[in-house]
Amino acid sequence: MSESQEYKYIGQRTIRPDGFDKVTGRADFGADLSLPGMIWGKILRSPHAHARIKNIDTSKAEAHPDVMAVVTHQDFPAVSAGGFAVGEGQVDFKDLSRNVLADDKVLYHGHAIAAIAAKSEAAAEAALSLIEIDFDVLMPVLDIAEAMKPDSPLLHDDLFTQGLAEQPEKASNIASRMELKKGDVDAGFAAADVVVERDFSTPTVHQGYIEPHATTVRYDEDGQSMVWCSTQGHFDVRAIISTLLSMDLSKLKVVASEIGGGFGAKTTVYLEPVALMLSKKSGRPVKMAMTRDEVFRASGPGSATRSRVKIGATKDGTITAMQAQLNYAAGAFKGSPMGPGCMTAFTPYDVENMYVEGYDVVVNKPKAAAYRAPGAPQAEFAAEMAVNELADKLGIDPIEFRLQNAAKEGTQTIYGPQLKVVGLVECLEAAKNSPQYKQALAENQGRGLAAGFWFNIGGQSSVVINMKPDGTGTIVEGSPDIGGSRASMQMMAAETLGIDTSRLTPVVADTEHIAYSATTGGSRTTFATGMAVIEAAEDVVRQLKERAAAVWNVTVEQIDWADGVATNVASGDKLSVADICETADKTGGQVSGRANINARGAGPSFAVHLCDVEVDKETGKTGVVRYTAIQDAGKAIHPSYVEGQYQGGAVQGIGWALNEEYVYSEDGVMENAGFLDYRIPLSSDLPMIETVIVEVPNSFHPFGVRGVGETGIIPPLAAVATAVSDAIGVRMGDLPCSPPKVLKAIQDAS
Amino acid sequence: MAKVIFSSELQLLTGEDSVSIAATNYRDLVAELLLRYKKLSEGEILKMAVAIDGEVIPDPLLEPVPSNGEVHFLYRISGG
Amino acid sequence: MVSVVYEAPDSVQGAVALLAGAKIPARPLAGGTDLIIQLQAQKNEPCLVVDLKKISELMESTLDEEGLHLGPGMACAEFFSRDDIRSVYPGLVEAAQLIGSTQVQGRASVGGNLCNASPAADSIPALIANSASCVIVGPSGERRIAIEDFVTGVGENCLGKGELVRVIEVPRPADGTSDAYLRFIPRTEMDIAVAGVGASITLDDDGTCAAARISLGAVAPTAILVPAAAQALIGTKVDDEALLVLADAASAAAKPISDRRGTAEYRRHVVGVLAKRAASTAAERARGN
Amino acid sequence: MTKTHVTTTVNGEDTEFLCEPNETLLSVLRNELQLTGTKEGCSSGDCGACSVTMNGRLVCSCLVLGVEAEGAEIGTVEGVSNKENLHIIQEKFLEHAALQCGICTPGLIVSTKALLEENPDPTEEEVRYYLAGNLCRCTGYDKIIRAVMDSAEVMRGGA
Repeated sequence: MSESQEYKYIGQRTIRPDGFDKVTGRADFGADLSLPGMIWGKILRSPHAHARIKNIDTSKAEAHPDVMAVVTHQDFPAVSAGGFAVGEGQVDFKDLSRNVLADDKVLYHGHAIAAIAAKSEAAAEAALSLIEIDFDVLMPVLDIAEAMKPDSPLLHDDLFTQGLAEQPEKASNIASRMELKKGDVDAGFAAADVVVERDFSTPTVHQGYIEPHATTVRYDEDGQSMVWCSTQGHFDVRAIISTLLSMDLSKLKVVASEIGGGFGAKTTVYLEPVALMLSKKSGRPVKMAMTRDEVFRASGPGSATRSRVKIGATKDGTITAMQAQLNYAAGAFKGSPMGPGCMTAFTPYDVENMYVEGYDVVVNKPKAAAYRAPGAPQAEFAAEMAVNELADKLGIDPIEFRLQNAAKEGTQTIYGPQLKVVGLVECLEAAKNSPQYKQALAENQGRGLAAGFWFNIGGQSSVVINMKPDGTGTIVEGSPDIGGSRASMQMMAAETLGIDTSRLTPVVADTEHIAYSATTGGSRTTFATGMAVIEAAEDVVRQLKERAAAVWNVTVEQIDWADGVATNVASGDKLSVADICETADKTGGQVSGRANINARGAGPSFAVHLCDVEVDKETGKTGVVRYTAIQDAGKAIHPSYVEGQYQGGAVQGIGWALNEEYVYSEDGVMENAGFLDYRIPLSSDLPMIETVIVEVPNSFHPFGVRGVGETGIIPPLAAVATAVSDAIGVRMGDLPCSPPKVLKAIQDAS
Repeated sequence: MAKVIFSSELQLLTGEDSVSIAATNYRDLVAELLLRYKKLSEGEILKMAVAIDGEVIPDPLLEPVPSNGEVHFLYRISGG
Repeated sequence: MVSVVYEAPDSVQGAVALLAGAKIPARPLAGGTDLIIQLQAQKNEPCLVVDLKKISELMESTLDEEGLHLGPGMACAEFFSRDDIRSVYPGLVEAAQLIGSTQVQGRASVGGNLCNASPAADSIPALIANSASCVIVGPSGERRIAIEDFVTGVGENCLGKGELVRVIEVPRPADGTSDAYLRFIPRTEMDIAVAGVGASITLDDDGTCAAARISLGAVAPTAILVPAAAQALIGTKVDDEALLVLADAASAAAKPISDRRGTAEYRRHVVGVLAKRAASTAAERARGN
Repeated sequence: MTKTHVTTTVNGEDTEFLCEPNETLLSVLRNELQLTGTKEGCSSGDCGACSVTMNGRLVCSCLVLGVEAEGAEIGTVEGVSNKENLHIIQEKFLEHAALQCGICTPGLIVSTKALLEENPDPTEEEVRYYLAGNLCRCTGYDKIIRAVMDSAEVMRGGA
């Protein structure tokens, strides 16, 4: 789409303000801070996927001269079960406390049991073997279907299924059930001429950020403890730690380092409370960093799913009913993204009759964390695969089929409200007009298309803009910048103030220097923190006008403000921002603008992706040969970073579709816990990722912004799997479409 | 009267899928719901997100409810 | 990581003396791309690490009338930038070029790849196809062994205490000969071979296959030479029909295991496909020679 | 265990350090020399975040022992720009928005510099394969490849 002419800064491709530090190696990430007197912490992890801990003997470790502190779950205060909303939705503090360090049971291979702080990293690592643990090894449950069986071994004796009409009497691995409905699916299927029904599955996957979790902390008995960490939300880290360690909020300062990727998984904590407890016990600052192996075994991952989808349509291409059962693996503790999965599965469609049922199931794998549009890729994969199959059966082009049934303004969603203005139809039209869709396929190639929907969220953001005497300003925000959001903040402030972006410096402040701001997640930052930036900049403008009026001894009504210049309407005299700031000391002191908001009106973002693959039919290996990602941004503040979100989401989705998966042994040990065998896409695996930014403005945001970060990971799963299916003539329902699986499908069909 | 539409989770506690409530703001509306449905707890309601006339409102305590408005309680979304 | 005693001798004799005299486990260090990861995984026993990179004769390769004298420590990146070597052994050079990323190639060596003795090592099938052997030097002098006999098991080789590989000798191929190496990985780079095939094919003047050596990697505890696969080609024009027989012979000879990188069934199938393709490429090259 | 004294050159400066013989060059750079621009992503040579040059050749510093740096010339991201200006590659990474979180960026900058010194006029495919050992999870590589191709063109004097 054309980049708008009406704005001076918004829509430009400026250089990001934190860029210099990041290309020179100066930017400090989670593991980059060292403190005087600092020692190192390491975690002892479970060698079993499921076991009862009968006894932990730490005496030998404690006696070792290099060891400064040892902690186990027993060092932490008891925490009652209860909720708190962060990235994953609801976090249960009791579960989180038991995930950070196991209580009486270990629930996955790699589950943290104890931690040691020692004089060096090597000494801490070596001393772990001095801790003696007596286990009672139990049978692990890894598969969702197995875990749901009534006679399955139980992970938690006290877990009773929520969401049933009657309170169950027996504990279960099913943590909760959810049901959403609209219309009458039975009647809908009765009215259908063609019905498709199929099972699907997706594997456990990891978010795969390149920076392992890392933190440096300093506990201060009298004053304020400091936690430096790589996180998407340091205010929520503060809240979690204060609960888990039973500390006053005021006794904790959390500093967000630069963050080397998170994709949802850095919305919770793993090391931070443990490090702080080690620091408390040792009296020394403590650094902890996970190894890559630990990242795979004990952080993240994204939920595995098993699902069944049924869709019916009339011959003319009207979908009459959509039905799904979606089962999500939560990992060791309840709380998979089953809810948003159920809500998003069919939302791209304006269909009268829908029914979705979801199950949240615990298994002996690491507790699932949010992963980019949590829950939606798995659900919409199943739904989109079925929609494509139905389009095929009806002999209707998949874009036309979607256009005929597309969600639009006023569509009643299955989860509650009607949709406001959305851009799905525009994305579908763009797909139809894309060069890729018009290009013919070569031999052994196939094409797939899929749509995706994600809500996006608003929430609390706080911003202060401090003007300096030279007319430059500092934008103080509380949202960790995970992908270039400082650039967007700078541009929105520049646009509002009418001064050049180079005159504004965005700073992500710690928890002491700005008021609460919600976690960077849910594609909220450019939308919600952006709204706060605009409001704070408007506050600055209001004050600058007052100061100009004071200089000229006129009323504010006699000041005209445009492009960063105050004009005295009567005299025609002008004062720039710099002029006014320079004399601010004489008109009442320096100028600061402020906004503390709880943003609402987040605009959903729809996407449509097109994928062409080529399959080596002798080996089953798939290569992506062409890819186009189309998505509604509302308004692209910085188009390069919007495109980057589309491309990055697309490629994570391609990895999910083709090769990424946790491989487990029968006894529940992950066998591919490294980047060598957990195969994320490489530069050599991919073509350029073409993008189309559709702009259907979100009327609730001053510049029309919708979030863009998450939707892009949703369509690739079905787009890729449909393309593979098209190339080989067999429908692929189980991800990943790895070479052995594709080859088997080809062989079974012939 | 505002029309309140319950999620399937809340329907298990309310026994019906919707109800009309006379309230001018969210706080009063919740108070009325708690009076009407004994199984419903305040925690149960507060953990849900709310959409008033289609707009999802993160923390709606003081939010006005239009006289013929539509109020949905839904699963709270965050993100990744 | 285990604690380390580090030595960097400047002569082969010095290295042998250090390795032979070690009171603790001793490992020669070339590129370190396998060794350092292995040391990280070990916890308790200290290890003597003898860095060979200061020994210039181990770091150089020469090509003469007899063939290639490959210094076992030469970095792959240096090896595959040698166009003279590539023109004679394109398959062997391709195999070296497939070992790891650019970064790994800057350190990893063919000798290290050989001594690490992974079943999936890329250079080993290519060396075997080229009838390579290596000269082992140790406290009691030198001995020569064919590459197919050098590796004795998964991660195990025939080096005794104090021994190291001094040079890998690859005979100059007969006229009308060329080679190829292919491996299968799920991505395009950065993976360990699920299966690999080295092929060397000699064609006579009318394009009939006079000699062939086919070697398979990652489908048995060690890389294996498959005479039956070579036999499928000898006397043929390396046509489609012969290649199918070859593929079956390769699959039949494979004794793979199932692991995180692939199932036995899949490996057996894919090694046949690769054998067909590698032989076809080698033959194509031989026709051009 | 006694530490070993190592004399080396880092980014053209004579440098000395003490390290344990089992310490990696990555750890030495980050923990002994405080050159934290070199990042740790995997410590197994699989992600490229710790890429540095050693005697002109690109290596993963996690797969090099610190003691091996004796007498060597090490190049890290901190040495890519001169005191005055960013290197063209760094400018192009910024111009093309070739980074999102930025953790893989130092490794990619070092690798790109090594690539373009070896091959000033690479094809897109050559770039993609040369950089295959530098994982990026944010960008999908598109903008990185464009930044590298553009850098190459400018460095050749083309634009």
